[in-house]
Amino acid sequence: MTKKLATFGYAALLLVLIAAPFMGAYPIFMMKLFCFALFACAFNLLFGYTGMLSFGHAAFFGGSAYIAGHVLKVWGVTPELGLLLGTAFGALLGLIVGFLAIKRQGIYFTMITLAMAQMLYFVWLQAPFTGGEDGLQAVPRGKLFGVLDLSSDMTMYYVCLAVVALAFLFIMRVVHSPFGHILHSIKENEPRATSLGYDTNRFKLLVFVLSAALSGLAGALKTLVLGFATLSDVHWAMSGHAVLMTLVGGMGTMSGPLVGAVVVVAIENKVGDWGTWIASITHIDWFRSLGESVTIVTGFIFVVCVLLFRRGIVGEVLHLLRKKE
Amino acid sequence: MDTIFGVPLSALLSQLLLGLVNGSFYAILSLGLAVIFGLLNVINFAHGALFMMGAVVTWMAMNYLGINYWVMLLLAPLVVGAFGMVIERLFLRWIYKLDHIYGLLLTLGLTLLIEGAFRSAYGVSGLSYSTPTALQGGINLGFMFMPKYRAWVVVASLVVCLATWFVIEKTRLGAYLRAGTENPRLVEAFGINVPLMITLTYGAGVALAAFAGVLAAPIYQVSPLMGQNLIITVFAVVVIGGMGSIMGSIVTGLLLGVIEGLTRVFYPEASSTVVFVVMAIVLLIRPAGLFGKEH
Amino acid sequence: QEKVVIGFVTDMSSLYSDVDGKNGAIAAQMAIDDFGGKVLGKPVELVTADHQNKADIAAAKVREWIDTQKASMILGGTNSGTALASSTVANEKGVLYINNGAGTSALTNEQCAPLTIHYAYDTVALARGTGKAIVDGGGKSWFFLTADYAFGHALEADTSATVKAAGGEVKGSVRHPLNASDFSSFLLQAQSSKAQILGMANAGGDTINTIKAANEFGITSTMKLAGLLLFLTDIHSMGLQTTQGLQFTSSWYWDMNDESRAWAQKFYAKTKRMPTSIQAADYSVVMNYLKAVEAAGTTDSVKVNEVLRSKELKDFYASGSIRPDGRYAHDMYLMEVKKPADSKREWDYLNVVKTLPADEVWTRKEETKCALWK
Amino acid sequence: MTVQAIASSAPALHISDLHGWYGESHVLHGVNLTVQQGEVVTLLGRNGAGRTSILRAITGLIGKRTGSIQIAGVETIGMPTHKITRLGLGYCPEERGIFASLTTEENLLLPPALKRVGNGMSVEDIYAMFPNLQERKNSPGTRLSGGEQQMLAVGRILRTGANLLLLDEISEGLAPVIVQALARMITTLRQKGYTVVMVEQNFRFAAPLADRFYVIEHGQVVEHFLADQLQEKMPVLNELLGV
Amino acid sequence: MSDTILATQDLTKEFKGFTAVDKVNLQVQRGHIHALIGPNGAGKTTCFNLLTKFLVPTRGTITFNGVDITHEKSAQIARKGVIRSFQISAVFPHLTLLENVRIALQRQLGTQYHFWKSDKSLSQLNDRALQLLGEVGLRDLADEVTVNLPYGRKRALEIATTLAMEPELMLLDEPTQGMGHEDVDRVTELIKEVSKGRTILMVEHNMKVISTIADRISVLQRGAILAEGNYEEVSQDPRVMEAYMGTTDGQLQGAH
Ligand SMILES: Nc1ncnc2c1ncn2[C@@H]1O[C@H](COP(=O)(O)OP(=O)(O)OP(=O)(O)O)[C@@H](O)[C@H]1O
Ligand SMILES: Nc1ncnc2c1ncn2[C@@H]1O[C@H](COP(=O)(O)OP(=O)(O)OP(=O)(O)O)[C@@H](O)[C@H]1O
Ligand SMILES: [Mg+2]
Ligand SMILES: [Mg+2]
Repeated sequence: MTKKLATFGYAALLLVLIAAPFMGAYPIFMMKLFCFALFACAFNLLFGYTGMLSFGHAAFFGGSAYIAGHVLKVWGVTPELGLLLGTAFGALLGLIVGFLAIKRQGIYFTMITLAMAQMLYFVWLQAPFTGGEDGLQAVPRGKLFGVLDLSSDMTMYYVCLAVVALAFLFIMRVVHSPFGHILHSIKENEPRATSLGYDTNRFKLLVFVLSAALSGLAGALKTLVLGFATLSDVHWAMSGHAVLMTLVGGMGTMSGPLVGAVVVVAIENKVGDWGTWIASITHIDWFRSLGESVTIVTGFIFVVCVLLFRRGIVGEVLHLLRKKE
Repeated sequence: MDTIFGVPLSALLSQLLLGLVNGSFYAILSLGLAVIFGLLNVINFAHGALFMMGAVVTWMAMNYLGINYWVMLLLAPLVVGAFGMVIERLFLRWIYKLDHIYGLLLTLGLTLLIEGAFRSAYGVSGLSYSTPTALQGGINLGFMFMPKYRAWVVVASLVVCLATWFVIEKTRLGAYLRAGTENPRLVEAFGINVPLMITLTYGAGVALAAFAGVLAAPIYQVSPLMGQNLIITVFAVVVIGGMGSIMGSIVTGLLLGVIEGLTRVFYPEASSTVVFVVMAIVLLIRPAGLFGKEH
Repeated sequence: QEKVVIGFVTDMSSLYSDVDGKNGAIAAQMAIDDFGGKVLGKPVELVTADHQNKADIAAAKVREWIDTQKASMILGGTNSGTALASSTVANEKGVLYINNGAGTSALTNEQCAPLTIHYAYDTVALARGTGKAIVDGGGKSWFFLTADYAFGHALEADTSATVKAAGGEVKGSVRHPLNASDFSSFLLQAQSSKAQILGMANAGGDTINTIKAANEFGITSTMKLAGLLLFLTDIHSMGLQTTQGLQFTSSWYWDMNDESRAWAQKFYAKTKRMPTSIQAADYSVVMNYLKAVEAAGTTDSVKVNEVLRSKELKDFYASGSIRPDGRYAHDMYLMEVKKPADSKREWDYLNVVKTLPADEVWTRKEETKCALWK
Repeated sequence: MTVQAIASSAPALHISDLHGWYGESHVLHGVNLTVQQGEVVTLLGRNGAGRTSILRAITGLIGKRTGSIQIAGVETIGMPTHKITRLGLGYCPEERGIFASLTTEENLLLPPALKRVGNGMSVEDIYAMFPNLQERKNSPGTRLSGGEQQMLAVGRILRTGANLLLLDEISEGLAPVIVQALARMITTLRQKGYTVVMVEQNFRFAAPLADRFYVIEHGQVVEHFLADQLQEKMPVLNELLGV
Repeated sequence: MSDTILATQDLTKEFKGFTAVDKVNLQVQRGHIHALIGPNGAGKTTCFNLLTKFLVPTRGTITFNGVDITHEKSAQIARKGVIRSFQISAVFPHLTLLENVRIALQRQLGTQYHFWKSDKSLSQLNDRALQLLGEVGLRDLADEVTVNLPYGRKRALEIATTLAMEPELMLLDEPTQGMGHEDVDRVTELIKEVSKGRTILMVEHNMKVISTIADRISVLQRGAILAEGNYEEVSQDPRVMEAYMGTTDGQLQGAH
């Protein structure tokens, strides 16, 4: 029943997104949204479905963003190849980081991922080709398969949409696969899973790599769309973003991260405008400074989410629906 | 003059001492983290922010009230500690039953709030706090010029660390803490006021951070962001040491400070990453951490 | 009814917010008000945004302003990454982009663009200005303390080139990680080099902490510190006690002449702080832009751009002309921090040691990689 | 007024209309029971009947509780756990709750002596009763075997001088010899005037010890009888518990 | 002895300065229900931990079906068909009973790593899962979520899950602990049921259970084997009485 509803919902969403550009939505802004949504979903695959909180996903997102940028700009490879390499790089990095991180559980896992990401941050910072604070700029979009010119935002938009949609389906499949079921059982009761003869670490590692690879794809796609990769992509705050998006949207739910991404990206870009707006109606001048206080706002959201609605937006909605039944 | 790998021995010694200074900051901070994590099951992301608060409060006291360093050495931890207790009562209270990660996320949120607040109040280029007159100047150790103040930092933090260790490992109160760590409800059922104990413990852990902050004020520019980068390194330290043992956090803290110091001589390029590299290595050969016990 | 929109995107909340930030916006607004609030009969509106040092946000804002609000000029603030990204977008959309806060010379070099003007300063100028002036002043032997990433490397490279050219020698350098709060170990290495000058090829908090440690370890008694990227606010936050005698290059200082003082006072009245060189530049940019619009009789970026580049600019901030590569070539100044005793009032921090003529400090035609200037 | 003052008059434990919740789920539905000073009372019942919950409710460890629980005449329904305990309570939980980070001996010495009430057994007495513990006294608490942990859990509360003991399934997982030792212990405690509330599956262990029995079913008292009524009640028990 | 399924030679475990298991030579016959009893702290659980490699033996060897498994990992041993159940009941609380059992069955498909396959491929296991649930009398609860089950049923479910692993040898540590009488009886019955065609090694303090179903009993004391034999022999052995059962009516006293 709810399953049907969901499939219907997604179909509708897809149609809307296909129509969006004609309804005056901003292709670039939408594409940026897609990238972050994908990033959040990838993160959620790990966090939401195995309960492992990684605080280092910026390493995969940003790392692949750089790599993709480099191969597109310097090697001049075609976009699809750029995305592929980006993804592959994410996976590779995931393998290394994951291998270390899964040696510890719970909070330690989180701290390890955070630390590893921080280390990689310095690596990127010092690496010559990332251009330090300048970032890797003016990355060309090139021609898809050497034929389809992506320089037009419209074309890019639909390619981007397609990629993200496919990735989303893939995640869905992973969650509802034999593998996914074992993951679930590990989340429920790891020692028991072990005693049933499952080498739980391998499962954790595999899902970690998958999540990293998809984050990598998101990062690479972002570079392709926006044309640059900068330090903020690999900074730990970016990992925090992934967490926030998932938390706000609702962890462990399929569509949660999508919603979360919309909310968070919107806040990041619009909070200033809202501030001025609120100020103009409430005549409380403090709100004008909201634009300079994005961190404060973000912090506030974190606190509220954790204390008041842990299920996240989608989670709460589902919860209400269930209660009705 | 004799050298090691082309580095003069004197230089080496001085770097060792300097490493010890940073080490003692790592030590106090990771110690505080460990104490808090023990009883509250919360990884206190806000630790860096509270460290910063310690420093800023010290600066404010000096500039607005003319209260001097030595007083603040006591007062700042109290003030910030009290602030911590308020946080505990208002926020952390509600999430103990939940998974650890919520503690992390909540305190991360608080961190952003605190840092944001101070930033809008004082900007980012920071405030400068001058070394207390008694500790200005330095001692010439022959091979180097050691500022009195840095020496003081090492001594002060060592004393505080050892005191903390003693309380937790050797006193009855410590026993309650350790027991409460595992099963607070039951300890309460033995007639001990656990909620109070928890609040005080968080206060104490925070006070440690603040104390470090006061020590840091004269050395580093007092700025809203001073805690941000430190905390992640301290996390790595905690992973390396394993929060199981108090002495562990202390030793690990100092050790890594020294290691970092040496890297700055032999291979400065890596001095930012060395702590994390060490962490990776430790994870490979001793996953539970140097002093941790896996269960 | 129709209006002329100027977009101002800079860092208002993090690392560089003191140098430019909110007060930069105020300066820009002052220009609009002084100009009369209207140009070509249309009201002028300033829209501002905080990009939090994130290139994607900066780019997004610029794009949004141009598309939805028909912004006719974008004024870009601190942080190179955001500047380059914004520049690309603005040019792609055919809108004039003028940057003050960013240090990167790439804006007028590898990545120069027809509609992009780099107004206040860049790392090359700082490096050359400081390097040459100090060597001329007798500071022959240098040691570099370099932030270990592209920006620091560039500063070090440019400076040491100038130093050598001017007949000085470089005794060595040590690289420190970004935000390495503790600089003592690096400083000891610097000290053992026995050089006269310590060139600080870093910025912001790193420079500040370097200077503090240098004092603590008595380095300042044996070496003279040269800041390669310093702003008034840094001096303000450290105080004269620790910074006295420090030398660095700046494009402007509020206490240079009557005009600058006059304007600075107006700014101070609004913000309770003296303006930084960048904030002054923000005013200057907007003022000159509006004049150009009037002259061109249109807000069309291409035409306004031509007008701007065609004539000599001159105001309280600087005088000079905009070159084909987009660089506003004006004089720079070598500053020295006063002794506490010599400071008469609040914010009275600097002496102008020396004027660095425009044709010496900026990238030269023969060096440029900018296609527009061949 | 001091506890002792009332202690003489009031029953050791008086519960009326006690309701209890774990989060959402309502598990105690109006329990009424009374235990006089120096009595040994046993709560019988199926798994999940709510016996442990009753004990947890008395100590205030359960999520939410309403009704009235008087200990030696003092109303405790609104009190925090630690205050309740100080009225002279000793609780031995079903899951034993031995502390891993403390040695066996530290575990034994952990609960502070309850000043207001009489003084308890000495460590020597306890070691005498459970020799295993003495043998393993320096090894970490959870390194003990299941049974040893059970002994430790019981021994621990005998030290504090608590005079109202709540014992949950203390014969679980113990070798018959030890079970017999425990039986003897409880008899001695009774003679010393302790009040004991036991939850037991092991009917044959409980039967000869208790003065009175309550049978719990679905979070309520469904049967209540004296030791000497045991025989005539057997059929009822049979159908209630399948003894 | 061909029909010895599990044998240990001088199996020993020392914890710093303390020998928990001391030169144990255990012989378990195929098809038996073999009980391991003994005073608290005798080393029974430790023995289990050694056999399943949750602990590493200090000395001695373990042979299963004539193969030396002393140096294999727990997961490998589990795959070989030596499955243990825990002193605490272990289930996946938020999965349905069916899913609980299916997780265990899934390994046989060998698709546990296939993240690209649809989970429809798992429905083929449902019949077997239901059948197993049937064996422990939980068939009609198949779609319930596990948390809400009463204790005894959880135990039963756990046993069903264990069965799903096609164990040749099942290790049960105090399977009836903390159970009410009906539950005890049900589980005892259950064990008897499932022992058909399997071998069971169990630790139990409940003499009633032991006396009804154990084919052979080994008594551990202080880590060493004190006596072996069937219930009659063992329960008459004075040393066993003295060390474990206590007074002659001990079995009753201890038992339910
Ligand atoms: N922590 C808990 N959260 C939710 N429900 C619980 C919790 N503990 C017990 N319950 C439920 O409360 C009811 C009573 O449980 P309780 O443990 O009091 O029964 P009991 O008589 O002690 O049975 P047992 O012999 O299993 O100990 C049971 O239905 C149980 O499922
Ligand atoms: N990890 C360990 N470290 C130190 N000693 C241990 C450890 N595990 C068990 N022991 C000791 O080894 C002895 C045997 O423990 P074990 O759990 O095997 O006993 P058991 O036979 O299962 O007893 P019970 O019937 O009470 O469960 C006990 O004295 C226990 O204290
Ligand atoms: Mg119970
Ligand atoms: Mg056992």
